[in-house]
Amino acid sequence: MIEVIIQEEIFDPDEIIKKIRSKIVAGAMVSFVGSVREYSDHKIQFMEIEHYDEMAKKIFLSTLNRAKEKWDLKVCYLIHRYGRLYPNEPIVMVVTCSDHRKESYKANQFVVDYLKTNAPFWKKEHFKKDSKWVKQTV
Amino acid sequence: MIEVIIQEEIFDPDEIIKKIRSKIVAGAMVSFVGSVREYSDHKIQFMEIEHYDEMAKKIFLSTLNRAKEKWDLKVCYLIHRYGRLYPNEPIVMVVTCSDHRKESYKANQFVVDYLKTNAPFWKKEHFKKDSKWVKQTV
Amino acid sequence: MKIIYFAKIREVIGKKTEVVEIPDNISTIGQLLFYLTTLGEEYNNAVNDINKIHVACDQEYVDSGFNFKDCQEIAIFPPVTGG
Amino acid sequence: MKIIYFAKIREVIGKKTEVVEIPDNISTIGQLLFYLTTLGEEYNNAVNDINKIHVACDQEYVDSGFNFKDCQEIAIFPPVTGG
Repeated sequence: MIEVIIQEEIFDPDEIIKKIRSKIVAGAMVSFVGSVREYSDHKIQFMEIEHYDEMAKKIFLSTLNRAKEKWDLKVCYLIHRYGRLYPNEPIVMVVTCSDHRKESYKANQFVVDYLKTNAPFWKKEHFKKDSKWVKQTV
Repeated sequence: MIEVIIQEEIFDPDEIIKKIRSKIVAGAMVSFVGSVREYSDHKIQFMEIEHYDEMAKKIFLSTLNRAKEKWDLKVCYLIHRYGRLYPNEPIVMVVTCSDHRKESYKANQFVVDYLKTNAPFWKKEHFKKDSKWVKQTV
Repeated sequence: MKIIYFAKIREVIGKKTEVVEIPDNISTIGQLLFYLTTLGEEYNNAVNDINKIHVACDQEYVDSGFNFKDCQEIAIFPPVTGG
Repeated sequence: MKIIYFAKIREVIGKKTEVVEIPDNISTIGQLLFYLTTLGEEYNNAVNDINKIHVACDQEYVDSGFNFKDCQEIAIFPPVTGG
Protein backbone atom coordinates (compact mmCIF):
# COMPACT_ATOMS: atom_id res chain seq x y z
CA MET A 1 0.00 0.00 0.00
CA ILE A 2 1.29 3.41 -1.01
CA GLU A 3 -0.50 6.58 -0.02
CA VAL A 4 0.38 10.26 -0.36
CA ILE A 5 -1.69 12.99 1.23
CA ILE A 6 -0.96 16.71 0.99
CA GLN A 7 -3.44 18.76 2.97
CA GLU A 8 -3.94 21.99 4.85
CA GLU A 9 -5.98 20.54 7.75
CA ILE A 10 -4.37 19.23 10.88
CA PHE A 11 -4.05 15.44 11.27
CA ASP A 12 -3.75 13.11 14.25
CA PRO A 13 -0.69 10.84 14.15
CA ASP A 14 -2.54 8.33 16.33
CA GLU A 15 -5.48 8.18 13.91
CA ILE A 16 -3.09 7.47 11.06
CA ILE A 17 -1.42 4.63 12.96
CA LYS A 18 -4.85 3.24 13.76
CA LYS A 19 -6.05 3.51 10.17
CA ILE A 20 -2.96 1.81 8.76
CA ARG A 21 -3.01 -1.01 11.32
CA SER A 22 -6.70 -1.62 10.61
CA LYS A 23 -5.71 -2.45 7.02
CA ILE A 24 -2.25 -3.99 7.23
CA VAL A 25 -0.16 -5.23 10.14
CA ALA A 26 3.41 -6.23 9.32
CA GLY A 27 6.12 -7.61 11.59
CA ALA A 28 7.68 -4.14 11.81
CA MET A 29 6.25 -0.64 11.60
CA VAL A 30 8.32 2.54 11.84
CA SER A 31 6.77 5.98 11.91
CA PHE A 32 8.22 9.46 11.89
CA VAL A 33 6.33 12.61 12.90
CA GLY A 34 7.81 16.07 12.43
CA SER A 35 6.09 18.84 14.38
CA VAL A 36 6.31 22.61 14.65
CA ARG A 37 8.67 23.54 17.47
CA GLU A 38 7.85 26.27 19.94
CA TYR A 39 11.13 28.12 19.54
CA SER A 40 13.73 28.75 16.86
CA ASP A 41 15.38 32.18 17.11
CA HIS A 42 12.42 33.41 19.11
CA LYS A 43 9.11 32.01 20.28
CA ILE A 44 7.21 30.95 17.17
CA GLN A 45 3.67 32.31 16.83
CA PHE A 46 2.92 30.19 13.79
CA MET A 47 4.50 28.81 10.67
CA GLU A 48 3.35 29.36 7.11
CA ILE A 49 4.19 26.56 4.69
CA GLU A 50 4.09 27.32 0.97
CA HIS A 51 4.23 24.46 -1.51
CA TYR A 52 4.13 23.50 -5.17
CA ASP A 53 1.35 20.98 -5.19
CA GLU A 54 1.70 19.10 -8.51
CA MET A 55 5.45 18.76 -8.13
CA ALA A 56 5.21 17.68 -4.48
CA LYS A 57 2.77 14.90 -5.43
CA LYS A 58 5.02 13.68 -8.23
CA ILE A 59 8.11 13.64 -6.03
CA PHE A 60 6.36 11.95 -3.12
CA LEU A 61 4.85 9.24 -5.30
CA SER A 62 8.09 8.44 -7.08
CA THR A 63 10.03 8.45 -3.78
CA LEU A 64 7.53 6.15 -2.07
CA ASN A 65 7.52 3.80 -5.03
CA ARG A 66 11.30 3.65 -5.02
CA ALA A 67 11.37 2.97 -1.29
CA LYS A 68 8.65 0.33 -1.49
CA GLU A 69 10.52 -1.51 -4.19
CA LYS A 70 13.98 -1.22 -2.71
CA TRP A 71 13.02 -2.37 0.78
CA ASP A 72 10.06 -4.59 -0.10
CA LEU A 73 7.65 -2.58 2.04
CA LYS A 74 4.12 -3.61 2.87
CA VAL A 75 3.16 0.00 3.56
CA CYS A 76 4.71 3.33 2.65
CA TYR A 77 2.55 6.24 3.75
CA LEU A 78 3.26 9.97 3.69
CA ILE A 79 1.21 12.95 4.79
CA HIS A 80 2.48 16.54 4.59
CA ARG A 81 0.67 19.74 5.48
CA TYR A 82 0.82 23.26 4.10
CA GLY A 83 -0.70 26.58 5.12
CA ARG A 84 -0.68 27.96 8.63
CA LEU A 85 0.59 25.66 11.38
CA TYR A 86 0.90 26.36 15.09
CA PRO A 87 3.54 25.12 17.56
CA ASN A 88 3.26 21.42 18.44
CA GLU A 89 1.08 20.70 15.43
CA PRO A 90 2.30 17.87 13.21
CA ILE A 91 3.76 18.91 9.84
CA VAL A 92 4.65 15.59 8.28
CA MET A 93 4.33 11.90 9.01
CA VAL A 94 5.94 8.93 7.27
CA VAL A 95 4.97 5.34 8.06
CA THR A 96 6.79 2.28 6.71
CA CYS A 97 5.92 -1.37 7.33
CA SER A 98 7.86 -4.50 6.42
CA ASP A 99 8.42 -8.04 7.61
CA HIS A 100 11.64 -7.11 9.40
CA ARG A 101 12.64 -3.96 11.19
CA LYS A 102 15.78 -2.94 9.34
CA GLU A 103 13.91 -2.34 6.09
CA SER A 104 11.29 -0.17 7.76
CA TYR A 105 13.90 1.95 9.53
CA LYS A 106 16.03 2.43 6.42
CA ALA A 107 13.10 3.18 4.13
CA ASN A 108 11.60 5.61 6.62
CA GLN A 109 14.83 7.58 6.95
CA PHE A 110 15.37 7.55 3.21
CA VAL A 111 11.92 9.03 2.56
CA VAL A 112 12.29 11.70 5.23
CA ASP A 113 15.83 12.64 4.14
CA TYR A 114 14.75 12.79 0.52
CA LEU A 115 11.73 14.95 1.16
CA LYS A 116 13.76 17.35 3.31
CA THR A 117 16.12 18.05 0.41
CA ASN A 118 13.76 17.72 -2.55
CA ALA A 119 10.09 18.21 -1.83
CA PRO A 120 8.94 21.71 -2.86
CA PHE A 121 7.80 23.11 0.48
CA TRP A 122 9.04 26.31 2.10
CA LYS A 123 8.57 27.23 5.74
CA LYS A 124 8.28 30.75 7.06
CA GLU A 125 8.40 31.21 10.81
CA HIS A 126 6.31 34.05 12.21
CA PHE A 127 7.49 35.56 15.46
CA LYS A 128 5.80 38.26 17.49
CA LYS A 129 7.48 41.12 15.63
CA ASP A 130 8.75 39.70 12.38
CA SER A 131 9.00 36.63 10.21
CA LYS A 132 11.74 34.64 8.54
CA TRP A 133 12.09 32.04 5.81
CA VAL A 134 13.64 28.92 7.30
CA LYS A 135 17.11 28.11 5.94
CA GLN A 136 17.77 24.65 4.56
CA THR A 137 19.71 22.48 6.99
CA VAL A 138 20.31 18.91 5.97
CA MET B 1 10.47 11.46 30.14
CA ILE B 2 11.46 7.82 30.43
CA GLU B 3 8.87 5.09 30.78
CA VAL B 4 9.12 1.30 30.79
CA ILE B 5 6.05 -0.93 30.79
CA ILE B 6 6.10 -4.73 30.79
CA GLN B 7 2.61 -6.17 30.67
CA GLU B 8 0.56 -9.13 29.58
CA GLU B 9 -2.44 -7.19 28.25
CA ILE B 10 -2.66 -6.02 24.68
CA PHE B 11 -1.93 -2.34 23.95
CA ASP B 12 -2.92 0.05 21.18
CA PRO B 13 0.04 1.72 19.43
CA ASP B 14 -2.23 4.65 18.54
CA GLU B 15 -3.24 5.18 22.16
CA ILE B 16 0.42 5.29 23.15
CA ILE B 17 1.22 7.88 20.48
CA LYS B 18 -1.75 9.91 21.67
CA LYS B 19 -0.75 9.65 25.32
CA ILE B 20 2.85 10.69 24.67
CA ARG B 21 1.89 13.61 22.42
CA SER B 22 -0.59 14.83 25.03
CA LYS B 23 2.37 15.27 27.41
CA ILE B 24 5.33 16.18 25.20
CA VAL B 25 5.62 17.18 21.55
CA ALA B 26 9.15 17.47 20.18
CA GLY B 27 10.32 18.45 16.69
CA ALA B 28 10.83 14.79 15.84
CA MET B 29 9.16 11.60 17.01
CA VAL B 30 10.11 8.12 15.82
CA SER B 31 8.19 5.02 16.83
CA PHE B 32 8.74 1.34 16.23
CA VAL B 33 6.08 -1.34 16.63
CA GLY B 34 6.92 -5.04 16.39
CA SER B 35 3.92 -7.34 15.90
CA VAL B 36 3.26 -11.07 15.76
CA ARG B 37 3.42 -12.25 12.17
CA GLU B 38 0.88 -14.66 10.73
CA TYR B 39 3.44 -17.07 9.33
CA SER B 40 6.93 -18.30 10.13
CA ASP B 41 7.51 -21.96 9.17
CA HIS B 42 3.75 -22.52 9.24
CA LYS B 43 0.68 -20.49 10.06
CA ILE B 44 1.06 -19.27 13.63
CA GLN B 45 -1.84 -19.99 15.98
CA PHE B 46 -0.39 -17.95 18.81
CA MET B 47 2.90 -17.05 20.40
CA GLU B 48 3.86 -17.59 24.02
CA ILE B 49 6.39 -15.12 25.41
CA GLU B 50 8.26 -16.04 28.57
CA HIS B 51 10.28 -13.40 30.38
CA TYR B 52 12.42 -12.64 33.42
CA ASP B 53 10.65 -9.67 34.84
CA GLU B 54 13.13 -8.07 37.29
CA MET B 55 16.01 -8.40 34.85
CA ALA B 56 13.97 -7.09 31.91
CA LYS B 57 13.02 -3.99 33.91
CA LYS B 58 16.63 -3.35 34.90
CA ILE B 59 17.91 -3.74 31.35
CA PHE B 60 15.18 -1.59 29.84
CA LEU B 61 15.67 1.21 32.33
CA SER B 62 19.43 1.32 31.93
CA THR B 63 19.15 1.13 28.12
CA LEU B 64 16.60 3.93 27.98
CA ASN B 65 18.66 6.08 30.30
CA ARG B 66 21.74 5.53 28.17
CA ALA B 67 19.83 6.40 25.00
CA LYS B 68 18.24 9.48 26.54
CA GLU B 69 21.59 10.79 27.64
CA LYS B 70 23.52 9.97 24.49
CA TRP B 71 20.98 11.48 22.07
CA ASP B 72 19.50 14.14 24.33
CA LEU B 73 15.99 12.71 24.02
CA LYS B 74 12.84 14.41 25.25
CA VAL B 75 11.03 11.08 25.42
CA CYS B 76 12.18 7.48 25.48
CA TYR B 77 9.29 5.07 25.94
CA LEU B 78 9.22 1.29 25.81
CA ILE B 79 6.41 -1.21 26.22
CA HIS B 80 6.90 -4.98 25.88
CA ARG B 81 4.36 -7.74 26.33
CA TYR B 82 4.62 -11.30 27.60
CA GLY B 83 2.22 -14.23 27.79
CA ARG B 84 0.01 -15.40 24.95
CA LEU B 85 -0.10 -13.22 21.84
CA TYR B 86 -2.05 -13.76 18.64
CA PRO B 87 -1.07 -12.87 15.05
CA ASN B 88 -1.12 -9.14 14.28
CA GLU B 89 -1.06 -8.20 17.94
CA PRO B 90 1.70 -5.77 18.93
CA ILE B 91 4.57 -7.25 20.96
CA VAL B 92 6.76 -4.23 21.56
CA MET B 93 6.75 -0.50 20.93
CA VAL B 94 9.58 2.02 21.30
CA VAL B 95 9.01 5.77 20.98
CA THR B 96 11.79 8.35 20.90
CA CYS B 97 11.40 12.13 20.68
CA SER B 98 14.05 14.80 20.17
CA ASP B 99 14.49 18.25 18.68
CA HIS B 100 15.92 16.85 15.46
CA ARG B 101 15.14 13.67 13.59
CA LYS B 102 18.56 12.00 13.42
CA GLU B 103 18.74 11.56 17.19
CA SER B 104 15.28 10.00 17.39
CA TYR B 105 16.04 7.56 14.59
CA LYS B 106 19.40 6.52 16.01
CA ALA B 107 18.17 6.18 19.57
CA ASN B 108 15.12 4.21 18.49
CA GLN B 109 17.19 1.71 16.52
CA PHE B 110 19.72 1.44 19.31
CA VAL B 111 17.03 0.58 21.86
CA VAL B 112 15.35 -1.96 19.60
CA ASP B 113 18.64 -3.59 18.57
CA TYR B 114 19.77 -3.74 22.17
CA LEU B 115 16.57 -5.29 23.45
CA LYS B 116 16.59 -7.89 20.67
CA THR B 117 19.99 -9.15 21.78
CA ASN B 118 19.82 -8.56 25.54
CA ALA B 119 16.33 -8.35 27.01
CA PRO B 120 15.36 -11.63 28.71
CA PHE B 121 12.30 -12.61 26.67
CA TRP B 122 11.81 -15.89 24.80
CA LYS B 123 9.24 -16.50 22.12
CA LYS B 124 7.63 -19.83 21.38
CA GLU B 125 5.54 -20.11 18.24
CA HIS B 126 2.57 -22.44 18.42
CA PHE B 127 1.40 -23.95 15.15
CA LYS B 128 -1.58 -26.19 14.56
CA LYS B 129 0.32 -29.40 15.31
CA ASP B 130 3.42 -28.41 17.21
CA SER B 131 5.37 -25.55 18.70
CA LYS B 132 8.89 -24.21 18.44
CA TRP B 133 11.16 -21.87 20.35
CA VAL B 134 12.16 -19.00 18.09
CA LYS B 135 15.86 -18.88 17.21
CA GLN B 136 17.82 -15.70 17.82
CA THR B 137 18.44 -13.80 14.58
CA VAL B 138 20.15 -10.45 14.87
CA MET C 1 6.46 31.04 -21.17
CA LYS C 2 4.59 30.48 -17.90
CA ILE C 3 6.85 30.99 -14.93
CA ILE C 4 5.91 30.33 -11.28
CA TYR C 5 7.83 31.74 -8.33
CA PHE C 6 7.84 30.41 -4.78
CA ALA C 7 8.72 31.55 -1.28
CA LYS C 8 11.31 34.32 -0.98
CA ILE C 9 11.70 34.60 -4.76
CA ARG C 10 7.96 35.13 -5.11
CA GLU C 11 8.08 37.80 -2.43
CA VAL C 12 11.02 39.67 -3.94
CA ILE C 13 9.65 39.63 -7.50
CA GLY C 14 6.22 40.42 -6.14
CA LYS C 15 4.35 37.93 -8.32
CA LYS C 16 3.23 34.34 -7.89
CA THR C 17 3.12 33.59 -11.58
CA GLU C 18 3.46 35.38 -14.91
CA VAL C 19 3.83 34.78 -18.62
CA VAL C 20 7.18 36.10 -19.86
CA GLU C 21 8.01 36.73 -23.51
CA ILE C 22 11.35 35.09 -24.07
CA PRO C 23 13.64 35.96 -27.01
CA ASP C 24 14.27 33.10 -29.46
CA ASN C 25 18.00 33.01 -28.78
CA ILE C 26 17.40 31.99 -25.15
CA SER C 27 16.94 28.25 -24.76
CA THR C 28 18.71 27.02 -21.63
CA ILE C 29 17.78 27.58 -18.00
CA GLY C 30 21.09 29.37 -17.38
CA GLN C 31 20.33 31.84 -20.18
CA LEU C 32 16.77 32.28 -18.92
CA LEU C 33 17.90 33.14 -15.38
CA PHE C 34 20.35 35.67 -16.77
CA TYR C 35 17.64 37.13 -18.99
CA LEU C 36 15.32 37.52 -15.99
CA THR C 37 17.91 39.59 -14.13
CA THR C 38 17.61 42.16 -16.93
CA LEU C 39 13.88 42.65 -16.43
CA GLY C 40 14.22 44.91 -13.41
CA GLU C 41 15.85 45.33 -10.06
CA GLU C 42 13.41 43.02 -8.26
CA TYR C 43 14.25 40.21 -10.70
CA ASN C 44 17.93 40.87 -10.31
CA ASN C 45 17.59 40.72 -6.54
CA ALA C 46 15.52 37.57 -6.65
CA VAL C 47 17.68 35.42 -8.89
CA ASN C 48 21.14 36.93 -8.58
CA ASP C 49 22.60 34.13 -6.49
CA ILE C 50 22.27 31.26 -8.91
CA ASN C 51 23.60 28.79 -6.33
CA LYS C 52 20.53 29.39 -4.22
CA ILE C 53 18.06 28.93 -7.05
CA HIS C 54 16.34 25.73 -8.06
CA VAL C 55 14.42 25.33 -11.29
CA ALA C 56 11.81 22.77 -12.23
CA CYS C 57 10.40 22.36 -15.73
CA ASP C 58 6.99 20.68 -15.80
CA GLN C 59 7.53 19.69 -12.14
CA GLU C 60 10.92 18.06 -12.58
CA TYR C 61 14.23 19.43 -11.35
CA VAL C 62 16.50 20.61 -14.17
CA ASP C 63 19.96 22.13 -14.21
CA SER C 64 21.24 25.26 -15.92
CA GLY C 65 22.11 23.55 -19.20
CA PHE C 66 18.59 22.19 -19.69
CA ASN C 67 16.73 23.31 -22.84
CA PHE C 68 13.33 24.45 -21.68
CA LYS C 69 11.73 25.25 -25.04
CA ASP C 70 9.28 22.31 -24.91
CA CYS C 71 8.16 22.95 -21.34
CA GLN C 72 4.72 24.16 -20.34
CA GLU C 73 5.63 25.56 -16.94
CA ILE C 74 8.86 26.69 -15.34
CA ALA C 75 9.11 27.01 -11.55
CA ILE C 76 11.85 29.00 -9.84
CA PHE C 77 12.40 28.67 -6.12
CA PRO C 78 14.93 28.74 -3.27
CA PRO C 79 16.25 25.58 -1.51
CA VAL C 80 13.33 23.63 -0.08
CA THR C 81 12.63 23.40 3.66
CA GLY C 82 9.77 20.95 4.02
CA GLY C 83 9.46 18.01 6.36
CA MET D 1 21.92 -21.34 45.75
CA LYS D 2 18.66 -20.28 44.07
CA ILE D 3 18.73 -21.02 40.36
CA ILE D 4 16.06 -20.01 37.84
CA TYR D 5 15.70 -21.55 34.41
CA PHE D 6 13.95 -20.06 31.40
CA ALA D 7 12.50 -21.17 28.08
CA LYS D 8 13.93 -24.34 26.54
CA ILE D 9 16.32 -24.87 29.45
CA ARG D 10 13.39 -24.73 31.88
CA GLU D 11 11.52 -27.24 29.75
CA VAL D 12 14.41 -29.68 29.44
CA ILE D 13 15.28 -29.58 33.15
CA GLY D 14 11.61 -29.66 34.00
CA LYS D 15 11.77 -27.01 36.71
CA LYS D 16 11.26 -23.26 36.78
CA THR D 17 13.39 -22.70 39.83
CA GLU D 18 15.19 -24.70 42.50
CA VAL D 19 17.68 -24.37 45.33
CA VAL D 20 20.84 -26.34 44.54
CA GLU D 21 23.44 -27.32 47.14
CA ILE D 22 26.75 -26.35 45.62
CA PRO D 23 30.08 -27.78 46.83
CA ASP D 24 32.48 -25.22 48.34
CA ASN D 25 35.13 -25.74 45.69
CA ILE D 26 32.81 -24.46 42.97
CA SER D 27 32.90 -20.69 42.67
CA THR D 28 32.78 -19.61 39.04
CA ILE D 29 29.90 -19.80 36.58
CA GLY D 30 31.90 -22.11 34.33
CA GLN D 31 32.41 -24.54 37.20
CA LEU D 32 28.75 -24.28 38.18
CA LEU D 33 27.55 -25.13 34.68
CA PHE D 34 29.85 -28.13 34.59
CA TYR D 35 28.64 -29.20 38.03
CA LEU D 36 25.01 -29.00 36.88
CA THR D 37 25.70 -31.41 34.02
CA THR D 38 26.57 -34.04 36.64
CA LEU D 39 23.15 -33.79 38.34
CA GLY D 40 21.35 -35.90 35.78
CA GLU D 41 20.70 -36.42 32.13
CA GLU D 42 18.14 -33.62 31.87
CA TYR D 43 20.70 -31.14 33.27
CA ASN D 44 23.34 -32.43 30.93
CA ASN D 45 20.98 -32.03 27.98
CA ALA D 46 19.94 -28.56 29.06
CA VAL D 47 23.33 -26.96 29.57
CA ASN D 48 25.68 -29.07 27.47
CA ASP D 49 26.20 -26.46 24.75
CA ILE D 50 27.81 -23.71 26.78
CA ASN D 51 27.88 -21.39 23.76
CA LYS D 52 24.09 -21.31 23.76
CA ILE D 53 23.75 -20.58 27.45
CA HIS D 54 23.51 -17.18 29.09
CA VAL D 55 23.85 -16.62 32.79
CA ALA D 56 22.72 -13.70 34.90
CA CYS D 57 23.62 -13.22 38.55
CA ASP D 58 21.22 -10.97 40.41
CA GLN D 59 19.77 -9.90 37.05
CA GLU D 60 23.05 -8.93 35.42
CA TYR D 61 24.79 -10.81 32.63
CA VAL D 62 28.01 -12.53 33.76
CA ASP D 63 30.54 -14.66 31.93
CA SER D 64 31.96 -18.05 32.79
CA GLY D 65 34.83 -16.69 34.91
CA PHE D 66 32.50 -14.76 37.22
CA ASN D 67 32.55 -15.68 40.93
CA PHE D 68 28.93 -16.14 41.95
CA LYS D 69 29.38 -16.80 45.66
CA ASP D 70 27.86 -13.46 46.75
CA CYS D 71 24.83 -13.71 44.47
CA GLN D 72 21.28 -14.22 45.63
CA GLU D 73 19.88 -15.56 42.40
CA ILE D 74 21.37 -17.18 39.33
CA ALA D 75 19.39 -17.34 36.08
CA ILE D 76 20.30 -19.70 33.26
CA PHE D 77 18.70 -19.26 29.86
CA PRO D 78 19.16 -19.64 26.08
CA PRO D 79 19.78 -16.69 23.72
CA VAL D 80 16.97 -14.16 24.06
CA THR D 81 14.38 -13.59 21.33
CA GLY D 82 12.30 -10.65 22.53
CA GLY D 83 11.27 -7.59 20.59
